[in-house]
Amino acid sequence: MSVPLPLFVALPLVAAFVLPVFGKGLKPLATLLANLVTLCLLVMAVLSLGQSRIYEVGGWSIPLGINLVLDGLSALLLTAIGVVSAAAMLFSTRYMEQYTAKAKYLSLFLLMVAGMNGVVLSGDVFNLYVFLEIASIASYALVGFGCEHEELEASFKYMVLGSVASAFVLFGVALVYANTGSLNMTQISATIRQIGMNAGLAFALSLFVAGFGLKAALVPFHAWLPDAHPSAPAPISAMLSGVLIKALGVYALARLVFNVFGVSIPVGWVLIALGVLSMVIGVFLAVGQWDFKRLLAYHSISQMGYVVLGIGLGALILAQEGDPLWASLAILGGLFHLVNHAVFKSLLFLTSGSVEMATGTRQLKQMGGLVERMPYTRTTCAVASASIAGVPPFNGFWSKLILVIAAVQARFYILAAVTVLVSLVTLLSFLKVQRYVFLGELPESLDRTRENGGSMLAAMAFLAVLCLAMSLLILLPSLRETVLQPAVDVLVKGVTSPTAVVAR
Amino acid sequence: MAYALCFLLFMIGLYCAVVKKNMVKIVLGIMIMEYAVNLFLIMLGYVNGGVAPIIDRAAYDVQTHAIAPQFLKTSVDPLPQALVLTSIVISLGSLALMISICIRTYAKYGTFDITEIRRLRG
Amino acid sequence: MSGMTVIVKTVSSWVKVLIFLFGIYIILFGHLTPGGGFAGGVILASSYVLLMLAFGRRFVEENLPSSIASKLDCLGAFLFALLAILGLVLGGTFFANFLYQRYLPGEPFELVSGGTIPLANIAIGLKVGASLFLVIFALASFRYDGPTSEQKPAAQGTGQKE
Amino acid sequence: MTLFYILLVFMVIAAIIAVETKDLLSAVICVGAIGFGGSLMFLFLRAPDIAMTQIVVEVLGLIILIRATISRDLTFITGDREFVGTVASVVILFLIFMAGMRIFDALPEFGVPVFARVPETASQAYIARGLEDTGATNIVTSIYLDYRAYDTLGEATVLFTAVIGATVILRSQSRKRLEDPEL
Repeated sequence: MSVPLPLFVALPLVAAFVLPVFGKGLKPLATLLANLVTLCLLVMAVLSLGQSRIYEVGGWSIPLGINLVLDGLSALLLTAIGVVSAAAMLFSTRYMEQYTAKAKYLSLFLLMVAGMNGVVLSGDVFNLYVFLEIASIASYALVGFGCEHEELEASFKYMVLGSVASAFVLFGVALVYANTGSLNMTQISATIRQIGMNAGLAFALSLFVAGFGLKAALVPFHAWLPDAHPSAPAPISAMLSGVLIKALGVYALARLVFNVFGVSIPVGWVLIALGVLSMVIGVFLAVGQWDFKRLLAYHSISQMGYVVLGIGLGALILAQEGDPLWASLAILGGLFHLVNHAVFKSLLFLTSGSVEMATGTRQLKQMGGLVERMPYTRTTCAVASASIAGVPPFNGFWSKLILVIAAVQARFYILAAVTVLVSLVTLLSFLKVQRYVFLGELPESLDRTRENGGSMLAAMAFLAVLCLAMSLLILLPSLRETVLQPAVDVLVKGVTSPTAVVAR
Repeated sequence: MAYALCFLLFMIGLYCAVVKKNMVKIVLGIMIMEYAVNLFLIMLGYVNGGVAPIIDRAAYDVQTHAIAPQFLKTSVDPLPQALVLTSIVISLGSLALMISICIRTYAKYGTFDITEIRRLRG
Repeated sequence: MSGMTVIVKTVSSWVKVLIFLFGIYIILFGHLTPGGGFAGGVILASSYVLLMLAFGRRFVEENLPSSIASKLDCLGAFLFALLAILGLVLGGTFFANFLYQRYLPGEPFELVSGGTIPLANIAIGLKVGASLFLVIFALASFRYDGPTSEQKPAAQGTGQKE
Repeated sequence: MTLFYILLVFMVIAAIIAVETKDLLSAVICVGAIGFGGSLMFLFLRAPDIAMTQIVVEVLGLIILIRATISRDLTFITGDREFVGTVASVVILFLIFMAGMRIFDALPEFGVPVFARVPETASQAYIARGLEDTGATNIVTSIYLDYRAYDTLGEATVLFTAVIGATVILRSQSRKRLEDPEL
């Protein structure tokens, strides 16, 4: 069954346009509608896994109109967005009761989802910029949703850096247009192969790297993330760390580098450098944190480093014309870690939200002994921690293992060692979380703490089961062939990827 | 040279956004960057001695539905104009949101100075 | 904000009608002349902004309550999305210009031409006008009563952070 | 041609004043001047649609900006952030600027559009077929609302998002009281 691609964008958009009209009395209905929409998007995304097609909006053929591209990579990202947004929306049902203006929250949430889906599906650089802005602007507002001191400050910082990044991206788009006369990704890459990279295109590429690097919070550009992600309400933190930085940052960067500009050795090294820096610096900054959500945010930087490292390694091997098998293995590791991180990091943020709602604090030192009071939250948190630290048999283990194997095979022994080392430090850091939050003595003040019930638990349980089940994505060949392999192929084939050919 | 001045405008905006410590100044810097990019896009499409991409009755033959070749030759590039129309709206939207955040922050902290708005650290 | 002098009020109550009409003109003729839904919508919003500046916020609130403006905003956006979906249903693809291609080609240079383009202009004009009015209204009615009213005691926030 | 250079230089000067002036209100007005300069520039660059949009947006944008600055006890926050950081960023920006200047070698001279160099661009097709394909005589509108209407949907959504965001940020009470455990 093939879903018309614009529905991925139109469905959440229409729902978002309708939701603010719902008054106070209809709030349960609004929540139900929003949940249905995210669920529907998840089902649609899962159905489109392994498919590949082009949709010409308005019926205009390629150079005239905008086209939407569904290929392995977009389908993978769509599914990740679907999973995380369905879980976060379910979690919000109860969690967001502590805030006012819930209908607007739901609307902004769906707008953010629509923006991300639009970015992932777009086959046109300017259209990508427009949807990037939708998702970003919705996320600026959502970060500041609580309207307290910290939230506003974080939101402003995030908004300034995000707007600068958007301006970079727009300037890059303008330069690409100036040099190739086209906005369609397929046409641009064809023109670039014809005229070669000139100074203008190289500058545009560096603007894209800076702009999307800012959106992905890779290390020299990471300043906003540790403020913005913890300040948002927990389900939004889960969305931001879980999928937003990936769809807006890493996905867009990978798409442009691999499928539009084509890989080259300098770009490969830049990506590897960004990845390693993020990995190492992120994890060492995380170790010293005592704020639960802030610690998780620093780990997001570090884990995004893994993803970018895998992709960069693949780009470098491809550009050096090394063995494509190892290149695809590295990219497989990167992309698999991307989806894994989406699941376990959003789960971690949801558990932190659950703990925060129950105890009223985020400081690790003020908690303790919650294992008796919140056994379910504790279990899900333990699963996610094991996952992020790479403990077998959880999903994080497999993706890190693949990355290490790829690095060793490509003779980057130091990179492999760093990867393992960072993983160990991550493990230590999460042992600390377990020790301070759930073990130890229960402080007097938290005596009345109770488990949060209903939808919040359901959302966490869903993600926790996925943490374990996603190992099957790599272990079962049939699943691997339909889910991960098409995405890897899109990147490995680069500017000659099948969708690029189909589009002609 | 004209493009270079446009790029200079972009860099002035970037400088303002990066270096200044007044929140409103930072917003102004971002606005200047966006003006510069919009201007750059429109300048890309300019044709020396061109006409606006709007067909008037003189340039259109009602019987044959043909457009005068003169118009085809001298019309400026319409695509960047459509793009800039979109990007102007986007910058207006983000300006409105940014100013809202600024005003609300001012009400909380009583200052626009971002070196004093520092509760988040570490 | 109780408004300005009588001269300003009288003049602006006349000028506002002209501005409003001009906005409608710009919207309707967007596919033939420069302008279009967005510019026209901003002009519509600015006629209300003029009223707000001249007569004060209260007066405008009575004429066009923000709850109605918010509904208009949603309506405009919804209509535009609906046009896109109608394109999918009636024209085969998302955003197909089904009116021009199937039902109502119209003559060039006439008001009724371009198929869905004038309709899209109207939807956008409605949406933009309402939403910009809302923004300005929200900004104008945000009460700033000095930092003391909202500021928490300084010790509370700083003590918790490491 | 000289007209463009005069306007551009005017905009650059206004930008420098806006960045460096001590008074916030004058800075805002200078940015308005850049906007109006840009609007004139669009008019002379044969982009009447953009000129019109820019000018109305400029008016509303100025109202929004002045709302932010007026009736504040303007505390004349001047100066930059830390000295070392400022110097470092100026050096980096200068390097970017010098690198960026090189890209203009690759661009054609001003006045020769992209579609004059690259064969078979979409723009030529828009000019030649726009009226026939969409029935609108304003080619910009035909691109904006027909060929690339999907972008416009995105753009309307951005505005919608920003408005909801602004009303959310400016709402008077953000959290309910949570004392009641049964909430």
